[in-house]
Amino acid sequence: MSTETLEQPVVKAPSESIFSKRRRRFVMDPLDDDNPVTIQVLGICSALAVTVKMEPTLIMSIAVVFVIVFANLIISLIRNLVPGRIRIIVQLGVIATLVTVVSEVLKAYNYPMFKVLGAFVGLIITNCIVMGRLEAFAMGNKAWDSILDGMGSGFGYAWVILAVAFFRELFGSGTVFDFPVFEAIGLPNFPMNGLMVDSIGAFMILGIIIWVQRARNGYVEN
Amino acid sequence: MPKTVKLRKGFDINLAGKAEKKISDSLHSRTYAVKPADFIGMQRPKALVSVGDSVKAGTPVLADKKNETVNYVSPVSGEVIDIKRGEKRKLLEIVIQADKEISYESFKNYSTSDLVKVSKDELKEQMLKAGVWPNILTRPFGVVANSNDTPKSIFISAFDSSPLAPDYNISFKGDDKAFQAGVSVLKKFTDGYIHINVNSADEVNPMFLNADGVQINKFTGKHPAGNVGVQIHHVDPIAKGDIVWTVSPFGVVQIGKLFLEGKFDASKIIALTGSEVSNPQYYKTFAGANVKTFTDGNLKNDHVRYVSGNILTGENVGEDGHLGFYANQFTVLPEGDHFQFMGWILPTINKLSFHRAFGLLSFLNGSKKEYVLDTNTQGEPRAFVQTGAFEKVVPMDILPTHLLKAILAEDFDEMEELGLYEVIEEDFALCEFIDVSKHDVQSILREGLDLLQYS
Amino acid sequence: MELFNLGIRSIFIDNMVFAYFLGMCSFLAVSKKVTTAIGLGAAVVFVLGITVPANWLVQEYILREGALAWIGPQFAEMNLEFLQFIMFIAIIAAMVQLVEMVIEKFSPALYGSLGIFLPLIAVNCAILGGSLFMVQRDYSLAEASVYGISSGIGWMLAIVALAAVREKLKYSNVPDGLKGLGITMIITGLMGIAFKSFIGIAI
Amino acid sequence: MKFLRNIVEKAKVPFEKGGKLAKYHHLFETIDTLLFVPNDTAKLKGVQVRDAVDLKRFMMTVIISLLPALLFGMYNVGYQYYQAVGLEPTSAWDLWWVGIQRVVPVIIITYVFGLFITEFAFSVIRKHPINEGFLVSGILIPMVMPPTIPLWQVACASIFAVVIAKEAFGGTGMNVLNVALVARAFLYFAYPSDISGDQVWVYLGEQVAVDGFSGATPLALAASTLESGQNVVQTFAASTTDFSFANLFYGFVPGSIGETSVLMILIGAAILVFTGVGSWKVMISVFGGAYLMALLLSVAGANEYMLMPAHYHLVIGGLAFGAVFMATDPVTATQTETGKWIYGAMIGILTVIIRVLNPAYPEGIMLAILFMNVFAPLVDYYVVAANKKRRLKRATV
Amino acid sequence: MQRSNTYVLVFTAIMTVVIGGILSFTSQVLAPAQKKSVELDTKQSILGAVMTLEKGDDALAIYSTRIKSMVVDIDGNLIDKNRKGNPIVAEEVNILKNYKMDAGKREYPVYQYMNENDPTQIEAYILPLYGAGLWNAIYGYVALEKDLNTIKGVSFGHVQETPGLGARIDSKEIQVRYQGKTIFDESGNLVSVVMLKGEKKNPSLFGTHEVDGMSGSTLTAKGLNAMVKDYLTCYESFIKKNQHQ
Repeated sequence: MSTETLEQPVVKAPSESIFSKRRRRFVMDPLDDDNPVTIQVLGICSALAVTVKMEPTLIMSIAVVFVIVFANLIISLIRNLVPGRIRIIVQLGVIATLVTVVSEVLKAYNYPMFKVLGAFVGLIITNCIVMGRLEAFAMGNKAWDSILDGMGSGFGYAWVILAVAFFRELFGSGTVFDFPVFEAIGLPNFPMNGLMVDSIGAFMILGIIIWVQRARNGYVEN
Repeated sequence: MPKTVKLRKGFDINLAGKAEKKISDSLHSRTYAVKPADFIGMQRPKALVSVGDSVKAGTPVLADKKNETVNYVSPVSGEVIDIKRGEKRKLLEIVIQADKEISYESFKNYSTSDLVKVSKDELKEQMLKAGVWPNILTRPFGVVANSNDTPKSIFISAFDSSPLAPDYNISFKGDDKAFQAGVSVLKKFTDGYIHINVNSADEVNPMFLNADGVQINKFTGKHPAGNVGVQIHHVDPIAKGDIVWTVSPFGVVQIGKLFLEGKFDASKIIALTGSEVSNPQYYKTFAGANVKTFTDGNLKNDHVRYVSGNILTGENVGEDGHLGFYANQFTVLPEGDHFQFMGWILPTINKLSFHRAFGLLSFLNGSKKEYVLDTNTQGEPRAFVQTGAFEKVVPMDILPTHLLKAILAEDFDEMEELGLYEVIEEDFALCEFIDVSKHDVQSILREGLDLLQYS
Repeated sequence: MELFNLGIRSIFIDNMVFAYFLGMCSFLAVSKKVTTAIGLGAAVVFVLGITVPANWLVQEYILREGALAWIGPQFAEMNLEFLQFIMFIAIIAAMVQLVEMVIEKFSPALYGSLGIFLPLIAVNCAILGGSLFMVQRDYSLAEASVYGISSGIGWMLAIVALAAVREKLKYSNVPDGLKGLGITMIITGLMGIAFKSFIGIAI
Repeated sequence: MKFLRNIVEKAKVPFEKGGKLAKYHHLFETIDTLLFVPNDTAKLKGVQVRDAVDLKRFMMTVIISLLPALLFGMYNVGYQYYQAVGLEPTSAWDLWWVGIQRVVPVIIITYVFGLFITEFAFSVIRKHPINEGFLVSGILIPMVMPPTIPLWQVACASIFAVVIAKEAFGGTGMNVLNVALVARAFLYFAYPSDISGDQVWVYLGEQVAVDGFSGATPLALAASTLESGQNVVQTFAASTTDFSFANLFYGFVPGSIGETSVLMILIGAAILVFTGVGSWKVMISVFGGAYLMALLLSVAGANEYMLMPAHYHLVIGGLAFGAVFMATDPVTATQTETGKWIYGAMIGILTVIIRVLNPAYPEGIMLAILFMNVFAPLVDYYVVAANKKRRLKRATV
Repeated sequence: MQRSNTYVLVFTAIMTVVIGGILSFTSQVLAPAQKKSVELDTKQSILGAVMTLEKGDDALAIYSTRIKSMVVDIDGNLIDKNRKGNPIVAEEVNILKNYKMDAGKREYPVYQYMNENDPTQIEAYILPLYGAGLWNAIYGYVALEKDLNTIKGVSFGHVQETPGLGARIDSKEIQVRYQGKTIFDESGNLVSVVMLKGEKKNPSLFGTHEVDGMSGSTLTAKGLNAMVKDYLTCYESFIKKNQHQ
């Protein structure tokens, strides 16, 4: 898998800038060539269920970015203390704690979204991207690198599900962030596509996004 | 236990140009050829002679560098006049100009009673040396047998069901004694049975029925009932690790003659068939004869295809080509390199079809009608579309489409499990004939066999 | 009858995959061969069947508001729901471990076929999802048990069917960019359409 | 013909390898091979003569078997139109004309968007020849649409079906789900109000239906008994449309364009079975499965719909059409002969179950076939596994 | 990193304490805000049945001035103690829990919407509803005018896991269709209000007990109809009692 380049322990020059080229790649690669969703096939579960509309998707993205960045940071800080035998359960513990915090905050300050996202906030725990980054990166890298890596994967995940949500909301409900687009451009009777509201639409849209993206950057799965 | 098998699946292609049941006396060809390509599984052919050498019938001219114990010998005596090579110096043909009188290499000869006592090794040595060994093919893969194997049984198909096939009553007139001798020899190579499979719906050459020490199974049905692979499948099927040998009746006779007469006798009776032949009939000649011998002044039309063998598995050898080693039939067909306006939709009763798709009315003719078919592919290659028709022409418990797909996907386990060991090209030839997508089914099958055999 | 209805619903209608997108990672990754799909599917049925009722007990007697009243009236006001996620995931991880050990001890044959899949399962969203939905829908213990097993069966059905389709696709000429994940997404979507036939069936 | 051939040969040059339009080679090839069967001859080795069948003729056979139902469908569109608006047609031709005006544009749109745009684009990009598969899909798609279907929806559905259900899988012969049914399912879930309900089955043009004309399909009526508790056959008899068993069989009832006439479909079935192009095993088992399931339900008899005589299930809705033309699609059906029995029977059974037990969908055949399309590879998998097992077992004896 | 068992145990213990601490801390800190959110949400949806809340409206304030709540039983009698004998608060009655019980044993909250100027005058009655939609539960409130026959407004919602086409029930566009419809026929029988199949768009076509349907979501409509009818039936005694006052 193409993530291997990231996984190698890198010997660093002492005075590396905090946005060195190498570090920028931590953020940039997952956005396109090494996207966690479209290339690495991770984190699909929660990616799709909440993408009927843009708003919950955005909240979900923020939640995932938050969890992944902080989980990466925490694990990276304690990586030398964690006993190897129980590292998975420690990782799960950290993730579950962060997710609980997110969920509690959401419940306190954005209750409608909390209701909309329902069980899917909790399911961030089993989002393979988070686990994957902890295991593959944070366990072997320093804090700042881990934060950047977490941001890269988080944003890589975010743009894909936001793109899915964009098409689903636009064609399924005729709106973007609840703003009635078709009405605004003078097409009040633009027919809504029921498939887009349905889970099926999410699979189709994601399939096509993957198709387009892979065709563009030439990635072929064998 | 002798078996009686009735096959329901299959299809007879009834072509015009059946050989008349008479044998013309020795038509002597000027040139003969030995072609490495006839021997499937020969990996690195090497010519043992060079241009200008003179040879006798039975002189080794060709060997496989991978397996030098088997001699491939000249069918006639004469002078090597040409060694044809193709791309990358690939050996194509060793052409021999024949003497008027054939002289033979001499080998040890035995009386019928002696044969029973001789050891297997002694027999084997002479067979390898004298050039009759390539008559023994092995399943799986249908290649020349490895002389160190012990097959679990040996199969001889006593009839040919392919289109315009020769009648074995004529092809093997008077070979009874040699046949019996051949059977006795082969008997030494297996602990199991020698199976002779006859067509119970037709008159059977007594040579087969009277053979001693064999099991006779009866088959009825359309082509490919006469294919030895189909017969093995129903009598003593092959599993992974099994080895079965198959020998054509001609091969048995040739082996018999070697031991009775002490010479490599390549003479055989060839059925000259096909709609474009003026006088389709049987001719006595030697293996590897030049096709001009038969076609000169004997064709209705000159835009034709010269097929060594039958029209399902044969090979186009061209007007100056030579018959193949195993061929006992030669077919001349009209070429089909013409465009047919709206040919894909116009109704016709003159084109044969297994199907009855729109406008294909050949079924109205009944099974007696003899067709004149040309070599046009009747359509262009298309993606594989499963129509369920393949299953109707393979009379075995094998799923042809799945097997072919497994080959295309190069899935070894799947090929093995789906029974690739049980079939060779000829068994799937009808699939190739009826395929609506016009794929080269037989070469796909051979690719699969090669994959399994060499990797 | 109610339970039977719930079972049918969970298998076909509220299918974990097609309705809720759960367990997609392993669904996509382990669906190349029918035999492995069956193994993983069976493991999921097994683990869901155990963890959903187990988590029900945890929820009912530990986490729920007032759940601790059985210890003493002074605990009646306690609400430990904030520990829900961490408890559930811990129970799941522990159960998977336990199941693995039990199977290994008593049925090496079963372990041979299921064993390799069990570690994968702790992070399968379908498992955690099963427990979270169970809470959200306020099932009884019996309902939770039926729900656990039948939603597992629904997941297994989906992955086995998908694996068979993908085995068939080996022979297809899928465009490069769609190979693997892409075409699997599209098949999943099309399968979702087919599964819609059951929406609304009431028995 | 020589003359025409020469023109084609001349036109061919730029499309040859290295020519200016080489990219569009397969487009030209499509037209060329429609005019002339090419002069390809058998290869040197192997089969020297070929069967006269090719994919074009094969697909043509399916199209011809569809024609009776299609022509009748056009007639019926007109017939229903005149019934609904209460006008008297002056001749049978009037009925036809209404139908032709409505149906032919649908067919044209399907071909233009499905074949000429989408499929040609893929053939250029992916450099594969254009298969004849869409010739059939292009007729099937209009036939499973209600006569009032908006043309833009037909276009969307055709594109969706070709891209997602077919080209994504690699083109004709590779698809997993029936292309025409995917088109229909797409519309069914994307724009349900235009393809379901009581208002879409009769084409009214600009006219308004006369009072009392309901336009409900027999399926919808049968399903309505679930609520009304009336006997189904009596409900049929009470309707303004003639829903006698005989008429349901002849097909002068509202419904999708091609699905109403069981008689015409059976003529098509006869063509398919006689030519061997369609599998009689699938047809028989679909009808058989549906009939037996209906019988079983009528024994259970929990409601009036279940009590409907089982043979009515065979003539209402799209069961016959689906059984004969959709389920038999050789690409998406099971590929083993044994599998076909299971596949067909399951379609029949599911169809009746969905009809009777699932109030969400009055018609079950579409989803039943799609569902079994999905499961066909699994059925095959087990049939093939049995074959492998047999081989192993037999050979070790 | 092979560590001693003691290390692992100590590490685990510390982890547990830290995580437990963080979580209880968060939960403690956020509890009041959460409580307020839940309360706000409930009250907003109750109010939603009678009025359209604008952004910036203080729902809690409006609620406290305009709504008087009580709980009745199936016979329409006021109850003030729950099963455990504690004082009952209408807003805290768990509708889902009650839904799972026998209709006879349920607690039925009633929210009275009082006149803006005269807080003793009842302007409308708001009744909670609960039922099964296509995928999941649907719920809502129906507000009846003083006559306890005409519908003043409704608000519906659904548990949102996978919304289908029926998800539209939470939109105003659907909910306004109920306004002005009546639930009793001339002879005073409860007939409820029925959402029809299919979407016809012309409002004049519908009877006084009928509203236009939603295309493509017959089943949700069915669930909706059943829910409205069921709960109105449960409240029928209460309604009958208060109609004649």
